[in-house]
Amino acid sequence: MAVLNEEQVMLRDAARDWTQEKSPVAALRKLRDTKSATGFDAAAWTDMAQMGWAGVIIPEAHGGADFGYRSLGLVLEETGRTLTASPLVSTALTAATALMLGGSEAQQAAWLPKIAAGEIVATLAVDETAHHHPSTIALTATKSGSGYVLNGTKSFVLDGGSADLLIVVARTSGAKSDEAGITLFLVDGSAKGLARQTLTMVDSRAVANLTLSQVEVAADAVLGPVDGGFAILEQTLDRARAGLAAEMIGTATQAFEITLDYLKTRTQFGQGIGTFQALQHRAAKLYTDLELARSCVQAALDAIDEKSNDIRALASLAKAKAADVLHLASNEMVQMHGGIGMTDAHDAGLYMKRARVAEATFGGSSYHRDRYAKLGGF
Amino acid sequence: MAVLNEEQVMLRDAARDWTQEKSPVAALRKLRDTKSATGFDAAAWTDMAQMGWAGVIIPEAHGGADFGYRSLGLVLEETGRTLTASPLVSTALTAATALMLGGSEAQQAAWLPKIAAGEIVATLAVDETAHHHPSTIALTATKSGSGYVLNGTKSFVLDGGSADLLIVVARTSGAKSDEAGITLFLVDGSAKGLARQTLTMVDSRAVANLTLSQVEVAADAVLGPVDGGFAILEQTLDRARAGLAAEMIGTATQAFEITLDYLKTRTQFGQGIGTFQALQHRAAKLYTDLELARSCVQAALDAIDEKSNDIRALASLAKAKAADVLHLASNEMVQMHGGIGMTDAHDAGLYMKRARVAEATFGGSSYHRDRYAKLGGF
Amino acid sequence: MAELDDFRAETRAWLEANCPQSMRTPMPGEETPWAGRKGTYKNPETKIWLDLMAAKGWTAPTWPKAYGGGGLSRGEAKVLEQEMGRIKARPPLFSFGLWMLGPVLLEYATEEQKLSHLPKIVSGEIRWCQGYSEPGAGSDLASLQTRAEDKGDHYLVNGQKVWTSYADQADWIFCLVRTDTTVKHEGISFLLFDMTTPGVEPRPIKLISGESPFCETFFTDVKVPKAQLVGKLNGGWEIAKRLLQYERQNISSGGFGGAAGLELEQVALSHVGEVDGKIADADLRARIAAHKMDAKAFALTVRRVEAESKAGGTISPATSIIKYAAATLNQHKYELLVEAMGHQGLGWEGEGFTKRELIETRGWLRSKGNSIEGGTSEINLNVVAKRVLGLLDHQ
Amino acid sequence: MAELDDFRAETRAWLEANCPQSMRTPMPGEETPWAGRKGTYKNPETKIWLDLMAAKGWTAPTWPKAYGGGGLSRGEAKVLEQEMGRIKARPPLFSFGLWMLGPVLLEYATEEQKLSHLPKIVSGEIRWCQGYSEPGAGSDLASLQTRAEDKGDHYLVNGQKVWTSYADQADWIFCLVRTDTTVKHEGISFLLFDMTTPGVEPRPIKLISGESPFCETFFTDVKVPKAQLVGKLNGGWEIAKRLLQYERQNISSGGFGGAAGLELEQVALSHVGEVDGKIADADLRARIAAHKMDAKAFALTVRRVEAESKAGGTISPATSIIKYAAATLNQHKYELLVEAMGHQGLGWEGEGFTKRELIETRGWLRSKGNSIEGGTSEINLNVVAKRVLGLLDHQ
Repeated sequence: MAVLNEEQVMLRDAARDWTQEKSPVAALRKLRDTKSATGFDAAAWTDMAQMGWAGVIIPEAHGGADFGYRSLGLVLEETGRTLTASPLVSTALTAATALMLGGSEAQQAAWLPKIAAGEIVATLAVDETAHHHPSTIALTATKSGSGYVLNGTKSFVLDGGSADLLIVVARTSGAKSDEAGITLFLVDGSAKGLARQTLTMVDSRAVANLTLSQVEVAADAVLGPVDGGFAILEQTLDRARAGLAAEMIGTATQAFEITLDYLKTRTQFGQGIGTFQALQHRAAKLYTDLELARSCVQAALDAIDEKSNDIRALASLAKAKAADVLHLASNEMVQMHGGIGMTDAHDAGLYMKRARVAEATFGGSSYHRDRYAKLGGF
Repeated sequence: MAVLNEEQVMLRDAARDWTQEKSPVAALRKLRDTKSATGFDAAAWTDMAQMGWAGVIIPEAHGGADFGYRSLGLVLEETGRTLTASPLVSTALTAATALMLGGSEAQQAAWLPKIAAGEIVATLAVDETAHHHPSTIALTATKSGSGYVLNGTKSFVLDGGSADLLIVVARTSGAKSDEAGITLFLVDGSAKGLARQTLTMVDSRAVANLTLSQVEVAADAVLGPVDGGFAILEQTLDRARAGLAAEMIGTATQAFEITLDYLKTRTQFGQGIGTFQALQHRAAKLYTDLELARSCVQAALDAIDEKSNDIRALASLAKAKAADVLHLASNEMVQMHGGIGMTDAHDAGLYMKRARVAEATFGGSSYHRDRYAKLGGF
Repeated sequence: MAELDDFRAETRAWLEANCPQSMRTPMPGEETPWAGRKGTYKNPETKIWLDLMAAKGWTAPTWPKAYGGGGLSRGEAKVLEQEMGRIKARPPLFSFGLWMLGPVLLEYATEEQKLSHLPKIVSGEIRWCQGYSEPGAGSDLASLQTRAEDKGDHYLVNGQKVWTSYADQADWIFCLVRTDTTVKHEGISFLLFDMTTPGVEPRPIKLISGESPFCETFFTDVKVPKAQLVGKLNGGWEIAKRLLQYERQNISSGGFGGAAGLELEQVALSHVGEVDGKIADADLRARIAAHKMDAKAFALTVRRVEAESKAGGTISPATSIIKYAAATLNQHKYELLVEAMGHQGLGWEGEGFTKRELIETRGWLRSKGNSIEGGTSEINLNVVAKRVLGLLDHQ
Repeated sequence: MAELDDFRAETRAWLEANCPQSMRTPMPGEETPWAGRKGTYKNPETKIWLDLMAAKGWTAPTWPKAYGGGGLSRGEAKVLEQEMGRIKARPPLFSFGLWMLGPVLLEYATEEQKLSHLPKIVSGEIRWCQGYSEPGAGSDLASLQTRAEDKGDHYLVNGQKVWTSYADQADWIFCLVRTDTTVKHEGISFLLFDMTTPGVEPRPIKLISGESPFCETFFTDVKVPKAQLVGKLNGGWEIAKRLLQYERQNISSGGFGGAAGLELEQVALSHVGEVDGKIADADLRARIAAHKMDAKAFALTVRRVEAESKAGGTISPATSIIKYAAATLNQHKYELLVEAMGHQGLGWEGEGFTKRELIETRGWLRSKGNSIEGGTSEINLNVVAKRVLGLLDHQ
């Protein structure tokens, strides 16, 4: 397992300084209370892009740093700590990955530099229901002249309301749940026939439901092979899962540290509540789970960078373990804070709300346990 | 929910006095160390029968007390406390139930008085693998003249080595896992072609594997309808599950009480270990689980006595909850006793060993959760 | 029993004649009859039903008639409950006065105090709130600091309370105050006063669920007449503990509710999909089955504890686990519900979600308070360990 | 690195030439090379392999050559480990002397003591056991009561130890004794003595798994020469703690093993049956998947902690969780294994069960000790809470 190199330590430290100073939890609170339409702060995103975070995984030829997924994970962990809302996951992680894995030279040249520069928001539109099922695709793409016509709906698309570029997973052949017959399309956010409904979620981030009615795209909008898009989709999703898991570890770590601080300061019955052994053991178990999950996330990101053959299992492992520990950490945060943790004025509720949305995104623990078992042949 | 009446309180108190005095855990230890072939003490069983325990559920007309399953549960709970090994479950509970539910007047008259008097050991032979699957029956019964010929095997039959009467679940038609086509047969323990292999289990009770090779039985050996035995089998099993669950609650309760005593007497770091809050909370949670499970067992037994229409769900509930709490209580018993709990000289290991066998008998928690969900329509 | 039969017939007839039809339907949260001077009635029949029941004293069926109650025996009260259940009649009044204050007034108050306060609780005229917790005194309630100084004919109250339920809606408060700073438990008194007294200021606290059922309540030089002290000076802790018992009983037996309607497994079948009649996600199905079994075990335990307590004439020791088990169960239910709904269960407001989904999501957030309010689960477990299991304090 | 390359080549060649073929196969429990004067060798190549390795000092690769060790650098030792792993060579020697006593002797013993004891540890001539726990001193080790009285040229030892691993098989014991009864931690000393000394009597303790790896050991007027005191008089607690660190490392990094061979999920597929390639019991399958993921997370954490400790030159704080996590995991694995085997996994002995099944069942029982031996899980959690998380003791 790779230990951080000097550049990575610098990247992490810079991310920590910036998020703690420029993007504390209060920033998310402000986005929420001002009912931000995009769900993120454009100026902050510009800052982040200027620091190079939008291009961490993008090749240098396309304006990125070619610094790998483990490095992007370091940034995500720090943004996760302060619940920073940004297009990092949708654009710099997921859409960039899909373009890198499946894009033609022309597509990469057209889009990756813009992503690296933070000029556009891009996103992957895959799910069509409230649960993650990447092979269950009903949205159709029908051949029309040299291009295609897309019809159907997408649900809970990250930054889907503000995205300039949508990577839409469509069915070009086969039955609704077949892995074969899936094709990815690049669709412009301003395409005719595209309707977007931005949703207000508990975590105050912006996701959108999309309706595509007779949306026409040209032949060069196809990303990767026609009918054979599922492999790229799955590889993209595994990288997105591992990256999101890094963000979640950051969120869980911060939730734990805030709680630990509270245990050390709050007194009841003339004792710091952190001296009560039942709470000590719960804290120690939570710390154990956190360290175990952290290893999984690092291993998954390392595997991606090293192009290992166990990326799929490790990505499911990382996502599931990060989800489980974040679930527990956020619940314990509320409970150990007692009444104050139930108030909107305290941050505990924000951590818990973000936790559940992140848990469900790209598949929950139940989905990934099932997938891990399938990959393990049982 | 019925509160105990005066006779029931007397029965319970008598059972408690007898088991604690005449059949403490040392009695099981002795059976184990002397490698008892039957797995129970014949003199003790005679005592139990003389006190009327073999006939608690049997109608007065057949020599029993007609006192119901809740009452038999009280006795089982007490025998469970001291890990008393006896044919109570195999004979007085399960076989008696099958005869009462499915037996002809002649069959009942022939066998029930003997069971009530403690004169015979009887048992139900249902499973054919290491896991409980009552509809998966491969043992065949083929019509031959006016009678039948039985061929096949049975596994882990309670008191199967010493039973005078075996109630054998056989397939008379249909495929291996069909509920239809199952028939119950009364087979004499001395029948020609019956081979029995008594097994040495961790809980030191005697179960046996049976092999039936061309075992011939007469037409009047059929218990209940031909091909339609599954309904009787399932009703019998539900009563056996609820009764066994009562025994398990007794075992769990005693394990908990022994542990609680130890928490109150053992000192470390100059403190009774029972003053450590982490152990206190675990003890309180275990007590909570125990009380919750106890309610399920009582409700299932009451439902049987009241012939309610929710016996199936309540029996699965009782068996699963009793198994879960006994599992936890037996593990906590070992752990909270520390090193001494790991020694053969201490009783903790005996409780844990008995726990796992009882958990698996008539279906484990996993089986009963699945069944509960099916009964609930999901 | 013939006597009860007569009572049953009369009661049934009276309810049939008097209970408005809309009061026989499930009650939406916004029609909860909290009454009081500030009470509003979205459905006017709510008020009609309250007044009819209050006139018979049936909002407090077992309280003495002298104080406005129904004067019913326990048997009669049970019949009334059954008959109301038969026609699914809504409770006519929700009230901390009924559930918490009234029982301790009956036990500890002077005759004058009883006559003054109990009838207005029965009628719903006065809505009460509870001034217990303080910012520094949560689980360790007895460390409370709100001072009441003896000023001859009155007490002068200064301090701050928190988690005062609906203090902004209430007319009067029952309040724990410190009347002796040199001792802990023995320096607490139990005061009643009007929320309109100058110097009382409740400020709603917004919760993570978006609701504001609680307030911070500030007291600045609040003058409380000495006649409004209940029980002895510095004898408030005993009353406080007794009242907490009633509160816990109320929280437990009422359970934490959750929206009525579809069962968890139905939500899962519809949101996750089904295969051969089973919830498609086998892992989630197994966890839902385990939860349903826990819920059934809990319901059976409540029934058993009631039967045992009734038969024994004493409180069954298993009673002590009820609040803890109820909180754990309700939180688990909501976690499963939200998981089963997927992203559809994580909406805050607006388009894209059904009303039902939004209610369940808020209910999930609200449920996090179950293990904190009315004694945290940690305190519950301490109590079980010490009082029921006889384990000692760490020295 | 060229240097290491040479060393690798030499080592590989030597191992190829010298490691007997049977020493490259999985080791059955009964062939464990505990050595010592009472050592027996079911497979004679076990002894040949031990002697060859001991002659090179490679049973203790990094110990100085002066004391019989291999004198290897950490890098060379790593290479040796890798090369042994490559041919699946068995460890030549299992020894508490190697794992626990040796490291503290190197740190605390006199030159004379080192020269006297370390070479015999390396060669396997002397097998050591540990005299720490007592009936009244388990987790609270420092409350031990075994007395050593100063009798001029010797100490007179009286008392009782418990959980002395293989005391009946061992030649010598390292033992904590009380040399001052007026203080607690500051009254403990660290003694070495021969188990054949008159007055030493080990009695095997039978465990729930049927095995007897531990003894109760009684000391009656045992005379121990003063030269056999390690470190300062009354300074034994520091040595004891240091040794416990080595013990925990040994328990954690070795893991709790469990029988090699089929994986849990294979056992479940074969015993429970399969549907569409999945374990037929969906509930069990989900729990096995969760366990496999926990096991992978643990393995990855051990790797990470090693990498971090190496890179940082200090011990990663995550090290503290390893023993607790390993115990929990191994116990959980065995519970699932036994559940998956059904009744077939609950046999004690005799006909009707495969050898593999009986081994797994005993392994399940044995695993219950994982959370007790070498510091209970409760103590582990206390240590994490206090030392890593900085939470304070309850006053």
